[in-house]
Amino acid sequence: MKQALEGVKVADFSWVGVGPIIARILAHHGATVVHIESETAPDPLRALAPYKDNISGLNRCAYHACLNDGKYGVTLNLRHPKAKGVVERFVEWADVVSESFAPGVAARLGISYEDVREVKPDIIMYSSCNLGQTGPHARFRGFGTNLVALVGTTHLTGWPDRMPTPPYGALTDVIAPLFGVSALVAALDYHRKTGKGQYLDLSQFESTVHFLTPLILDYQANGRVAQRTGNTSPYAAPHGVYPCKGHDRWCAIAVHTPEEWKAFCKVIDNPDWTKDPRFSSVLARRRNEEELNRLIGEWTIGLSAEEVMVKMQEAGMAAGVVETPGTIQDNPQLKHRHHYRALEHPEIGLHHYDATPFTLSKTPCDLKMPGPCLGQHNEYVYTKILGISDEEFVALLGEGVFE
Amino acid sequence: MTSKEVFHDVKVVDFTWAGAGPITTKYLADYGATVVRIESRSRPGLLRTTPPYKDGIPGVDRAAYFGIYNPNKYGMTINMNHSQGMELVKRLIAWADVVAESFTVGVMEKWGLSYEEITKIKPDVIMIRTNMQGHTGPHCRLPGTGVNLVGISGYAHLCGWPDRLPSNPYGPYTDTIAPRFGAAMLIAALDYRRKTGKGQLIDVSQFEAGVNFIAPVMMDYFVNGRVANRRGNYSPRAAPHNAYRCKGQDTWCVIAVFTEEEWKAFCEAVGSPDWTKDERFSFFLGRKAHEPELDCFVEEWTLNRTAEEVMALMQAKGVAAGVVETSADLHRDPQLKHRNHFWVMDHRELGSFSYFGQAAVLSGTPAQPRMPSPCLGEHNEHVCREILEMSEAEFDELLVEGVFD
Amino acid sequence: MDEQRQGPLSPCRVLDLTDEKGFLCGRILADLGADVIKIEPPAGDPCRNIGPFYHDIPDPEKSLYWFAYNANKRGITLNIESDDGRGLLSKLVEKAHFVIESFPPGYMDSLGLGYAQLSQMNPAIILTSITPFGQTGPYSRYNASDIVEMATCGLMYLCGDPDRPPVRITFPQAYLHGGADAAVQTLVAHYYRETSGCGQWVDLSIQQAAFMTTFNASWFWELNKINLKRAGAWRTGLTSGVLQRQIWPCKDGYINMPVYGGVLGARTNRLLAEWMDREGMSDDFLRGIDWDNFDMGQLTQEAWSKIEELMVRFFKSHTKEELYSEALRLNIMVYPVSTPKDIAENEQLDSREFWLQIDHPELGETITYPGPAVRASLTPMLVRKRAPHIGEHNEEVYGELGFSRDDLIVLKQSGVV
Amino acid sequence: MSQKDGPLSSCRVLDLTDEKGLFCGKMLVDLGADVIKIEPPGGDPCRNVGPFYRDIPDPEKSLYWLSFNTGKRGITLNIEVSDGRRIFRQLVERADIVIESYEPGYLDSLGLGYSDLSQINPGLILTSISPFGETGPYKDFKASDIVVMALSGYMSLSGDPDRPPVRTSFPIAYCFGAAGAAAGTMIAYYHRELTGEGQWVDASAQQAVASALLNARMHWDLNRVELKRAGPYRVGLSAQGKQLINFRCKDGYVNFVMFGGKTGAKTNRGLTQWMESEGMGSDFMNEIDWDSFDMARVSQDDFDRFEGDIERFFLTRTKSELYEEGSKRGVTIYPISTIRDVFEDPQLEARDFWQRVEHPELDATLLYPGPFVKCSQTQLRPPSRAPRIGEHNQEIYHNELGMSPEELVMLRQAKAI
Repeated sequence: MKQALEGVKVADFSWVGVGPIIARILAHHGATVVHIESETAPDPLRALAPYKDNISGLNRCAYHACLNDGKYGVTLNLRHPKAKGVVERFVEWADVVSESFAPGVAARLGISYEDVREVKPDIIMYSSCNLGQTGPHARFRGFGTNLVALVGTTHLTGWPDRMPTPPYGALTDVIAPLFGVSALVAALDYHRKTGKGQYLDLSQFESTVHFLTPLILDYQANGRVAQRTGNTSPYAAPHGVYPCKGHDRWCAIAVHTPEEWKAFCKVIDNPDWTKDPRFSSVLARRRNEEELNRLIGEWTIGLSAEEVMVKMQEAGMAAGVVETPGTIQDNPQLKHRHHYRALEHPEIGLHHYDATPFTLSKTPCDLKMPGPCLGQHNEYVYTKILGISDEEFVALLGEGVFE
Repeated sequence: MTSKEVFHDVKVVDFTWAGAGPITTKYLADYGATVVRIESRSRPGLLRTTPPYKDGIPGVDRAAYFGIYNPNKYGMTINMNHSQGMELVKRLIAWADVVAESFTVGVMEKWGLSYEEITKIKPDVIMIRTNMQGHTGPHCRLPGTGVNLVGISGYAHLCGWPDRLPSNPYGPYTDTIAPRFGAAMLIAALDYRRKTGKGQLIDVSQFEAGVNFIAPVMMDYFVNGRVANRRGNYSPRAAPHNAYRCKGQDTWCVIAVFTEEEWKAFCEAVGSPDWTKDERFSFFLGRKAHEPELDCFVEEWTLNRTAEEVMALMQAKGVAAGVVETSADLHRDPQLKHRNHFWVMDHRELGSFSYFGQAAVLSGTPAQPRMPSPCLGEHNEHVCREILEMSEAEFDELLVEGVFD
Repeated sequence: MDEQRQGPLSPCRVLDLTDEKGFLCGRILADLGADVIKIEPPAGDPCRNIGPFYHDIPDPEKSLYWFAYNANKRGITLNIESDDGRGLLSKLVEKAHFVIESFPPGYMDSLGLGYAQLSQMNPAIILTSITPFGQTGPYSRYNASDIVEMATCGLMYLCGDPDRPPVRITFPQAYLHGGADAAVQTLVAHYYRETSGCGQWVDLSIQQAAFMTTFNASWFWELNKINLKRAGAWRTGLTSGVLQRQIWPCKDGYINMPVYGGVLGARTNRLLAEWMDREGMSDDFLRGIDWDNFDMGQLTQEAWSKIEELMVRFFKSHTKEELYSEALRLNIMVYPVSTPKDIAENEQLDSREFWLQIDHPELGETITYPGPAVRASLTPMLVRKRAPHIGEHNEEVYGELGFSRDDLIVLKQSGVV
Repeated sequence: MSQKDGPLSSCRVLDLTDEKGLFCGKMLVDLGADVIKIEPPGGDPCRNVGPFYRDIPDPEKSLYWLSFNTGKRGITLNIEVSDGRRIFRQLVERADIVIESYEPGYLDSLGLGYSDLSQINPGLILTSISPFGETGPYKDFKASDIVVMALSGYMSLSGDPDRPPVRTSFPIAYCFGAAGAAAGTMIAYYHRELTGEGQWVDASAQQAVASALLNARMHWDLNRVELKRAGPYRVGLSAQGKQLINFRCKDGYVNFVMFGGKTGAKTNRGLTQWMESEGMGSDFMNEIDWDSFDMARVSQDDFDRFEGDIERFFLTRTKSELYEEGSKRGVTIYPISTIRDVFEDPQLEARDFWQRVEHPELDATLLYPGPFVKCSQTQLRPPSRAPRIGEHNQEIYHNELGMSPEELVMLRQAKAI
């Protein structure tokens, strides 16, 4: 099967979230990616649940596996004096070098852009971290779970009468890579046409804040500091999630225009309360939203979330089951889209990986390799790809260069 | 009891002649005003001496042109050069709420009946003066008829074919524009006077009124420097858009296709022949670029059908189309019949004669035909005796004096 | 004094739902001082697509047609097809004096906004409906346009050259006749309401309004069974069958001079003949005509041709400007065929300060508009301000009804305003 | 010499998207492409999406529109009429990429689907952005932000357990889908530049948001453990209890996530010492050997107790104090920023992140987010003003496609542009 990025070679020194996800998307589209780790300082992600059968272990962590599938996994102890030679071989081989340590660490480990450019002047390198390579807070440590708060999304999630509740996990770790891939592929294209490489400084803060631009403008133009408003929307009423049959089952419904309101009333068999003047106009519905939601809940509670969704959609309304981590893999649409691909992991066994959110008609993504165990492809990569002779490989191995 | 007429309490002394003036006062007369027309027996107005005449025989009381604008009005003849004639006129002005005139500028002044003078007789009078080019300005005294004004106000230039001489739209076209503005202002002034007791002078320029109906053309010139020209039946907004010859002698039907849906409906209406599938006509700019050829195809289809059939077939599909109605057609037009557009009343000389009513039907107080148009001086006695409550002796004396000749 | 400056209708409010078929009605009421609120669909009135355009840029905020016939109006957006939209409209109707519309017959009823419903909201309301053929009758459901109105009202058959199709006036006129006539009819109903307190429904047919442009033509048929036809630059209407030229080519354009007999034309014909004589362009025949008893009705074609030939040669030796200024001096009925350029430069209009400069800040300049068609000494028609932008006065008008800015945002997003 | 306007200098994009895809066009603009935003005549409906400049719901004042259309050129075109489709095909001939977000199948119904467009321009890339993808059981589902958040499973994990799941109050699902589409488009573009072969990119917002579940899904996939929303607590780290991560502080809230083992040791120890040095030490925390601290073995009571100590300490300091001082001590405490905090963030300030954009028609200057990646060689294009409705009609239809002003007026009146 043809792949768009066939022939692109990536030396991926990055760890945790954004760096590996960017490289992973390239790998799914044909790039040859080598994920370089170190046993002495393993990827923190390898120490996060869930583990196979809840038994922790560096190679039993699905989190790491699912962000590094499609890559060859090798280990290299960058602090080892002999590591520099191996790094140079990687750079000579690679079109792209990536890292996502805290700013300054790469320089200490000898894989800064200056180091790498000396070996290959037209190399493309990207560094991704929370706050960017420069600036007063560049060295502030933190994961995606922290950045979500800094970027303003946490403040905007939850109920107005309560503390902000965080959107789940490292949301910014999933947004930033989409910016990273776009810029990186553009740089690859530019390099192919001009022969010029470059350095990409991806601040996850500066990319994900783009999603909230309208609120930034709102603050400047109208002095308004946007607040969390639960599930209400200024554009629609009724708008929210409603309790359905079964434990903690919900269905989201959004009614935007007066015509949709009429259709909505028809679906719920036009109960008397729908004629109440308190719900007779868009503005009235917005003002009496709590009562409206309660009354709607009385109808939805009698039906399964799927039934509510189907009834609404058939009448032309936006509605959808609130899927959960436990039900998402059975979602009919995601199944049809072949979004979850099962691969056999040496230690974890058969488990599922997310495909990319876009499908290319002629060069689609292809998930072939599960996440690598630590150093799983050392021999193959160092001897077959980098062309190190067997003897030298064994010697370096003995000296602990590959720990 | 007929429903109350709107202007039952409004009294008008009407000196106007030709078209624009009488059309203006017709609005008041048709809705119940008491309008007294002042004419001259020695010099009957232009419309009384213009064909068509009853049975083709000329006569001041046999002219349709005068008739159609003056139903529901009383007719008097007064010799304005006779001192007692002038006295009678002043008594009428004292009685009147409105004085209307449309002579060449200076005629009323000559008679001492300028607005300043008549306010001495009736302080709260409303005077409406309809003139060719307004009441002031260097050219206001130039005599002329509506037909002249059609040229100077741009309508001759904008009517006809680009490759031929300008051609006047029929008749004194601008005479149908000024009266609307004049009547609107007059009625508003009447309403204002009823509330405040204040009359005023209204100066209607037919030239300026006419220019208001081509305002965008003038602004196009001012803003874009473009001098718009006559372009036959061309429209930048539709194609096909023309008058198409139909079966029969000099019969035509216009068809106007604007939107894509209407084009599809038009193609169905003409039976979707091959030419409607021609790629050149498949989009609007294509239809415009090949409009002459398109018109030929359309006319090939209309030539085999009467104008009425073409209109019916098109309208059935929602496409704008209409018979180019001749005078004969107008008098048998089913829609005009339904709207009882024509008021048939018996006239002493014209016999059973069709006047035309108002263009709107008011649900509560519709315009009503009350009287046929007056013969010359027909109501001299009625006005003097009934309206001005003159004694019979006084009236006879005026008669003898020749005040009414 | 300023109360008069506001115009005789100043306290009244008009809700203007019309499209191009009725713009001029609202414009006249606005010129008379009424507070006319143009109600457009949320995305703006489709008639903003009608040219010509400012600098030929076809932008909905640059239509000169829109500028011309919606000046003096305030503008709001409202979707009357939605329940909420109708709710807002009924609030507006309660405080309004007039509602004018030009939807197909039955459309307002279908929305529950027909005269019956409106008069319940406001018994004194006057509803003016402007439609191609009126609310009822065989043609009432017909789809019409300017050319269809010009055809069915009888004018087209009388215009153009005999050897070509009937022709309409190039710049559409029918809807202007309809709108202007509707303004008068509306004022008649207004006058009645101010005494009786009762509103009513005014049902205006554009075909009937435009009928007036045929003048006495159709009576040739009624009285003499003659079907008058178009005759181009020549004059019809006379029984003698002699085709008299009305439009005369001159050096730089055309002159419009129908020759009248009798008293009306005597002085002009005489002075014109003398003027031609002074320039050596007359002949014994012309000098011999007794203009006082000159009767167009009895004229033979041969005699007319001789006169015509002389006049054609004479007019061709002068420009429009020369002919008209001399006509003014002699005070005779010789008029130019003006092009828009001539009208723009016309001395009479300039001296009466007919052209007005209306400010268009959004275009960064003022635009010249024709002034009002009527002047009045006490409560004049005034052209006060430019036509509204889309939704320009939403906040003002809906603010009066108690809607806040936030409400307006919600209403905007749900497609109500 | 570095390029100032992004790596994609000679790439032309036709942007037909609505709110589901605007962001994709914006990213391509930032990367240097010439993106032409094609709106229906009258402007894009999503110009009605708030917030608005000065809260005035005017289509030219939508801050939403201004945010996600920076740097695009704007034209109006109606692809539902034949003339519109002809012009669109002409534009496609000169384009590299077309992005759209209509209902799946809509373009095919107009004869403008991928199979049609690729005949006109084989190298063309068509990117279709939709809530659920172009195929599959949900492809015709009506969607909105909350529905995509629900059907992606992501929403189930946020909010308090005693209340319904809750989405982020500002819609981000569509930006998510559009950003994914941009990445896919770039990969397809790379392939096209190499091989000349265009293709169809089918991007799904649901899949983009679903990938944010990350390890929550894996808990079920591996061990059939279903994580639940837990308000300001965090689940999924220690299999036992819930761990507070949002704490109140003096002027709002801060985010402090405690990790076990080596990862968290430095931070946890730093905090314990900091609290102790401020006389607000926690007995419990002082005794813990942070290096071997295993979250899994901490009882919920212990968690609650020391979390109370931590919050008491945080309440004595502001967000920025905890953030700045914490960082000096290696203690990772992030402020839960409001939009104002983000706007005034010193890090963004120092990196000149906010860039001025003039808005002459609003007579305002607003600061916009700068490049989403800093590139040493091909700096991304700085933001510039979003287009007004039809602002570049002349530039493209007249100057580029050679249409005359008359044709443009005709097309406007035919509702094609």
